[in-house]
Amino acid sequence: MSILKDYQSQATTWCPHCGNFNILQAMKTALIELGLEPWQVCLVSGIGQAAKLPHYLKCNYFNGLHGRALPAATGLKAARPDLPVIVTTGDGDCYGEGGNHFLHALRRNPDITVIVHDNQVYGLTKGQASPTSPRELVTRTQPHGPQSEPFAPLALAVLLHAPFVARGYAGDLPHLKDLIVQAVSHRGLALVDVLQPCVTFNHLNTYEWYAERVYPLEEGYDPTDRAAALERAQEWGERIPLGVLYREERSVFGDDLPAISRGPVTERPRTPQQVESLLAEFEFAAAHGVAPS
Amino acid sequence: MSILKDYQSQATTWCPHCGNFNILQAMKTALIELGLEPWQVCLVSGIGQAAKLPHYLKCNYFNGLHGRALPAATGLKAARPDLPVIVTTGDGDCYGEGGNHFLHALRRNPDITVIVHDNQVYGLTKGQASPTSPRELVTRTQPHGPQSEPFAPLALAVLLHAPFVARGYAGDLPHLKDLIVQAVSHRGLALVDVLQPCVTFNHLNTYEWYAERVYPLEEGYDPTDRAAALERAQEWGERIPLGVLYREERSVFGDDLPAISRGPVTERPRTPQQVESLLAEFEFAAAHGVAPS
Amino acid sequence: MAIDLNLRVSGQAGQGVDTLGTLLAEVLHADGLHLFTHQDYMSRIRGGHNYYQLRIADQPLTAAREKLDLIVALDERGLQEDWPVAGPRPVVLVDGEFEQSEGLKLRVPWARLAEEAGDARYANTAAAGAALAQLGHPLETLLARLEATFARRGPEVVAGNQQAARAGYAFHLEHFSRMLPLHAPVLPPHGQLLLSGVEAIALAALAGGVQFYSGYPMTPTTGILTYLAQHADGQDLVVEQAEDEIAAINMCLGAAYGGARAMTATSGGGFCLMVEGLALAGMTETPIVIALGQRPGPATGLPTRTEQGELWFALHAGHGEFPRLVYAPGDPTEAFELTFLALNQADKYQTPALLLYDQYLADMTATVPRPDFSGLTVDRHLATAEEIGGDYQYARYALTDSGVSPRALPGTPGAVVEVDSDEHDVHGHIIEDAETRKAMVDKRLRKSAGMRQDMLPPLLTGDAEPDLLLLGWGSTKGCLAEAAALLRQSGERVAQLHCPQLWPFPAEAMSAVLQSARRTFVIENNATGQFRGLISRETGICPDELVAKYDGQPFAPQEIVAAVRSRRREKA
Amino acid sequence: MAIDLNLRVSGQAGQGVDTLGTLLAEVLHADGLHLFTHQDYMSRIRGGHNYYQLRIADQPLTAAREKLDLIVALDERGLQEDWPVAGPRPVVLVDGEFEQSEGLKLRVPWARLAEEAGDARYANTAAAGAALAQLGHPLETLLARLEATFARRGPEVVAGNQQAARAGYAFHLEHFSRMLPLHAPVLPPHGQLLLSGVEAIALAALAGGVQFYSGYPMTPTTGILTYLAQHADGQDLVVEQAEDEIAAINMCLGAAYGGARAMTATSGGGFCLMVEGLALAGMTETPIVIALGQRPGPATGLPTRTEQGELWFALHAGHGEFPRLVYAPGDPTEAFELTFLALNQADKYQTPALLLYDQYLADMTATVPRPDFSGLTVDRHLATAEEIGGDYQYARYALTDSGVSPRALPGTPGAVVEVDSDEHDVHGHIIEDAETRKAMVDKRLRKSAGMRQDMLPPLLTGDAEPDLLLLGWGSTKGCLAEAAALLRQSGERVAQLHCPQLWPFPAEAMSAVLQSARRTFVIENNATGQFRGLISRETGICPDELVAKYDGQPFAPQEIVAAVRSRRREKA
Ligand SMILES: Cc1ncc(C[n+]2csc(CCOP(=O)(O)OP(=O)(O)O)c2C)c(N)n1
Ligand SMILES: Cc1ncc(C[n+]2csc(CCOP(=O)(O)OP(=O)(O)O)c2C)c(N)n1
Ligand code: SF4
Ligand code: SF4
Ligand SMILES: [Mg+2]
Ligand SMILES: [Mg+2]
Repeated sequence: MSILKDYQSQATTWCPHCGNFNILQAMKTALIELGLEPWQVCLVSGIGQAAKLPHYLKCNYFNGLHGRALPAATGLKAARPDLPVIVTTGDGDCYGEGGNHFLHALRRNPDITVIVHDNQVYGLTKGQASPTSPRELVTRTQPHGPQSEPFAPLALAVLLHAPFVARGYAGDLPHLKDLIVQAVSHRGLALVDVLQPCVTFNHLNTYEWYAERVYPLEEGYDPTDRAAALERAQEWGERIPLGVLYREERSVFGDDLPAISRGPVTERPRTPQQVESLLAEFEFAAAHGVAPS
Repeated sequence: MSILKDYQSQATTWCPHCGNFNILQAMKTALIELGLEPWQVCLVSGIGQAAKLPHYLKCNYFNGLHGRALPAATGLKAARPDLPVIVTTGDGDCYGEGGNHFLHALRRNPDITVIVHDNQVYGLTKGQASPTSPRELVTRTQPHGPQSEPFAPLALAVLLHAPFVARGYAGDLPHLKDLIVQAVSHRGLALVDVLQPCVTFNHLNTYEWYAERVYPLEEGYDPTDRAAALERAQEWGERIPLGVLYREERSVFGDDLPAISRGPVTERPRTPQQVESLLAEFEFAAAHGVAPS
Repeated sequence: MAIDLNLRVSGQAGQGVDTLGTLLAEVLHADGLHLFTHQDYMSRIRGGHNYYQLRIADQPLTAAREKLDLIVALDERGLQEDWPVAGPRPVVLVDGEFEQSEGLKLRVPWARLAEEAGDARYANTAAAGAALAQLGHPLETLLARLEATFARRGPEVVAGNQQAARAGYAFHLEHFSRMLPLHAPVLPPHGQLLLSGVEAIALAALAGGVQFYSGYPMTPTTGILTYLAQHADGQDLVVEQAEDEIAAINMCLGAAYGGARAMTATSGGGFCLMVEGLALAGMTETPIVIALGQRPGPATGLPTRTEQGELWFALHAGHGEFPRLVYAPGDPTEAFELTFLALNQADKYQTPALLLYDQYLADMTATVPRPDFSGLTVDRHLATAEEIGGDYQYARYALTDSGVSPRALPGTPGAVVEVDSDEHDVHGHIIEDAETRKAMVDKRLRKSAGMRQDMLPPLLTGDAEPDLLLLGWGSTKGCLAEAAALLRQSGERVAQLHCPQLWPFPAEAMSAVLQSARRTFVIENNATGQFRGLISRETGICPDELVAKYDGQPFAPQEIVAAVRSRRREKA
Repeated sequence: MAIDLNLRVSGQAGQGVDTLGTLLAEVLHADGLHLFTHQDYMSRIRGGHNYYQLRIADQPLTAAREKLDLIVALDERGLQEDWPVAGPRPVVLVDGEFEQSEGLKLRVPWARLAEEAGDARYANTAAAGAALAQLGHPLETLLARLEATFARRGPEVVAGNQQAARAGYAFHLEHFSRMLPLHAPVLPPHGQLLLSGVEAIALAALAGGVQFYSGYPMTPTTGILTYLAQHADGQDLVVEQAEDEIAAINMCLGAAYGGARAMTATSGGGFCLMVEGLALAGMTETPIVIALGQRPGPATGLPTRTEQGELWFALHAGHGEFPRLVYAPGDPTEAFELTFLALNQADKYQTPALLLYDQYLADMTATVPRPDFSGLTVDRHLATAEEIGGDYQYARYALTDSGVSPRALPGTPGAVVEVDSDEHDVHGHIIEDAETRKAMVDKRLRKSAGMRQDMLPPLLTGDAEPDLLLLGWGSTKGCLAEAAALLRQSGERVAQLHCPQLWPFPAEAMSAVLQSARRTFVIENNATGQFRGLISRETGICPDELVAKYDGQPFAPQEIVAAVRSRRREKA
């Protein structure tokens, strides 16, 4: 059994009171609750404040390019189905630069967990609008506010049949920890969009703002009711639901691919000689011996 | 008034019976019905069989990169709001390589028409699965069929509040022509996903297959009812609806940006001297004259 | 060579030019002849004018040649496209009734014969029979191949095709026996393979133990994706078509981080989208092999034609400075060897390796010796248990003299494998201080020393102290060899230099060779002389002449001979 | 120089180091002094150790220097980071009560003074007051700037800040008057600008008539995006943040096709994603300017530090062969001039132009002369009505001697503008034949001739026939100038060569210069000597020495002097 300090790593570089601290804490406690040792966990991230998380939590990690965490995680999981793979990414990382991978990861449905630190802003680059920024968010780069409608990642995930779709809130640590535990345990792509106040650059979506709006999904809410889930996933503004919005049993990437379903391909090294059998294909048989010529 | 032969251009290189021929024909007749001359029309395309269309229809065109028609069209329209901009693209071009731009074009909502030749396959590269390919489509590259769920572009468009969402069918030319006329006339992003049989590489979604399934939306169908539209946009399989699935009045990209709403920025060239006024900002005023030193 | 025949099958896209050409090549190869084939096709699925050209000889061939001896025209109207390269008196086979034949334009009613055999679709098979008759080649092997090819379509289809073949063969013998056939007899079996460039690369990927392949379709690389996809289950590797090239390379890097040997392939436009990932591989020290199949650019260019326009791009693609390996095979055999080598070297130096080829190499097929598997091993160069140790002491980027750090895989008890795209310390933790930065740049670049020791020397063939030195890289290899031979026949002292590895660059060896020659010619399938520029930068010696071709077509040996001769006249 | 002071404001991210440094720079600049400032900050929003350094003189400055005379430490614990570069006896200002002062570590209770002035947040303003007192500089201009800066926050805030400033100033005078102040008096107004590299680029983009700008945030280019966004309405241009860099460049190309002058900027990682679009610009002959702000790579590297690691990448990025322009400004003034030039040249040759700069240039600010607008014009080089003609005869890619075809815009009556990423004919219709292909490659590459005529020569300064020639490009310009001056002071014959245009490359001029020098040193902010390699390839002359720095930090003049001297000792 691992304990908190096993996951101790570098000092963080986040701003005091940043929502990321609770997400980090929730992640650590969730991993402990899941009974995982640091060497058993594998995080994949892109670039951004959110994507720095792996540096603050001792474990295996692949901290790649801005926007490209999902394909890296998909490839890793395909090669190593034995490892729990968790993506920590930001709203810009995952829905902006990485939007195409988000779209197709939902279709492909690899068995990974995707935790999006959704602060509705580009934090690391100092406060430009992100795909989830509200129209009202005036920034130095968006003097009229962003010129696009805010993106609805959870609704999209439900629409494309993501098997586990949830919303967490950095202001509610125990609940968030719980969601992460469920997400990691779920087979297939588990999306957790975490409302994360950015105390430095997002002055609209603050702790106060959320406090007045977030509510846990009521007892008896049925996450398998797709139509209802699609409704709830779009609820935003006055009231913002927290919890597991949608669940679906669905085939996972690799189920139909023997090289994945057989387990880690790394455990089945091949020899060059194995391909000799294929060469016949390029020989072509003659139907007679030497002709007298 | 232009007539068909005004739009005459190069000879096509498509396979006989390809659905693209009717799309081309529908496009020409629609432009004529819209009273547009070739010099007034601007097509933007990527790469693919679909994206070759601009070469077969005399007009202005920007035939760019695979997957990148939407951003090119967005930039063009921003600079030239006076020109009708029509994107002709394929399912791989628009939803695969270009998926991120599709996602964000729907959010940004530029005033362009997007016609997707959706043959559920990569035609030009000889028959690999595309994002809209059914799971059953076994190809030489997908021996087990595609390993992802088919993408639902129209449902996504409704979800993200695209102001005009329609489905056409290459097998019904008059109806398709009509849709194109409406789409081009509509202000904001108008998406027309056209079911296009690929007679060479898609042996599942054939003319026969569609003939048994497609039906026009019934009289009295209300395209402004979003929930209903979301439902219908997901209807697929036994019955496939054709027509305008969704309409919404919504602010268009540029409405809040003076440089666009003032009309073509190209008509307002600036002089270098115009920036001299900004230099004061970098001078900084001294609060006293020369000190005796 | 006693036998050296040049046959072209031409017709529209969709008429089966490729299938018929391949069928004839397979039959003749099987019957002990040596083949060199190449193709020319348009970026369309139907119509236009494509061809599949077979050079047939009794000895190994390394290149195509001009001047056709026999044309099998599936589309008579397209014939005018073939005339320019036709020889003095080429035999032409076209569909039609015997009576309409005129001179060497021989008509065989293969459409009708096919109908009679039960299905109009057997027409090309009837044409194949006629072609063999014209070549004075027996029918048996063709019949056998038809059996093998159509078995799964049922006995009827097999029988029908065989009948059509026999009919075409018989018809030709009956009506045109007075014409002396071109002489392509059955020879003693050579037991060799008929292999294309992409097939060789794909086979080497399998032999090289690739466990994860992700790609996005793009000519001329789709063949690799397809071949691997077909063998994914049997050979036990993961093959996935990605949503775009960015996803493809990042999937590969994720898989490689997990320990899978990973590879991808793309052409210039897709490579553009991969170069950020290439730099990531350099920074994270993640091994990966990228096959870059060049075609004429910029942008979409000529999607199905050939060019060598991305040498400099391959050398410097990606932001920032990191070590890389660049190999450029010249023929199917070398394609197999270098792909295999690239996979081992990428693992050895934990850095990206590029395999630079082009459309011409991709599609050319040749009769080549079976690869020798005896010595081949897949060398992963992974960390030992001792090197990894316990208590989370393992450091992915430990500083070493070689610059290569022991590589552990995630999921190792008592160790975490931390990999970072930011500048990092030995543990892979993000850093910002100047000292660590410098140490890590030095560490990464130190790998070049070892890479240089393993570097392949340029291949020099021909006369010592030559009057003429022909320098090239990639798919011009065989063509230069034949050009050199032709020049030698006319009494010149000629040598050829082919450079299979372009980075690290064998500068010393190259300088020596350059200095030994009186007159040096660089022959390249590009407009700006990229290889020539590389030689200048690395050796300080600028080769005398550049023979550049950039119209999308490959060189022919005769063309090079002519160019070399005219250059010398100019200068004389 | 009678006055040459070196001041550093240091502290944690989020403490306002930048704001305080800027405020002091503005005040001193306004009062007739000449400034050169640069920054060092970490890739984090809070904490760590950042600094803003001001060099203050009575004459124009071109570089920073080592050895601090005054440190204003907002974070006392961070001071140890500053010591290594501190001069012999630097004065240090820190927060605290007078009594705790020791030696030259002077304590001013700016936190307390701020509280007394009404708000703890005025602390930095009090520190500014104290700093001016230490510099022997009057307070008036600071008070005026505070007024200007805080006016919109209301009179209270203005008054509070001014009171804090006065208090800091008074406190310092009262307690430390016995200490002779550093001498930075008010000088006659020079009427010049205090401009940073990115500000210069952004201003030039506006002056150059950019009508469409699309970008994606990335250090060190975000400042351009932000500045243009702020002035989009006033200056009447479209500015849009794209979803990614691929969208950014393709939006620009669409807008450029429509006739808008278009520009984007990005750093290495984002540039990787733009290179396919770069090739598209080359193929479609669509003008565009891309500012490439380099930072240490590969991959994410050191996001906020500086490097010159992408010269080769910039020269060869993109697939296929096409003409391009590459400029590399060395200081804010040149940044303005070259950005403006790049915009006109891109339009003139209908091809992409790159502006290669780096983090150091982006953030440096200097007191520079006002740009002279008298001669400046925006030259679009669009087709005339005659050239376009009617009846749809217009051909976008008409073959011309210059390679440049008359450029019409879509929406012209009686003409269609057809632009294609495939190889195409004069009309922009897709083609596949070899002849047209060759003609079009030749057409595009012909532009290079004109580009070479317009090419900027390298800037040679200093002694003729020098014993020492210092060669550089980009942001090392001012630093090399000062290094040269220092070496000259010690009696050397020294010249400096700065190369503002890197492509087309001024090979002849460079060779001449290189041959005129006894010993040549290339000084570069990278590890592999990219500029040196370019010189070798293009001139056949390899400069003698490479002084490379690649730890993320810029060069200091003294450092170069030392390197040059030690190299000569080695060789002596
Ligand atoms: C290709 C590329 N483009 C841009 C950047 C610069 N960049 C780094 S992080 C970031 C945005 C981060 O926003 P988000 O993902 O929301 O993370 P946050 O900092 O808000 O947690 C950007 C634009 C980059 N590193 N790489
Ligand atoms: C960057 C890049 N990747 C890949 C390709 C190769 N390619 C050209 S068209 C195409 C797919 C076309 O599919 P789709 O958009 O559905 O058009 P269709 O041919 O089916 O009409 C691909 C993969 C390319 N041209 N550029
Ligand atoms: S900038 Fe925002 S997101 Fe980034 S660390 Fe600070 S508070 Fe958190
Ligand atoms: S391949 Fe398919 S999509 Fe392309 S032209 Fe032929 S039928 Fe049409
Ligand atoms: Mg964010
Ligand atoms: Mg398609």
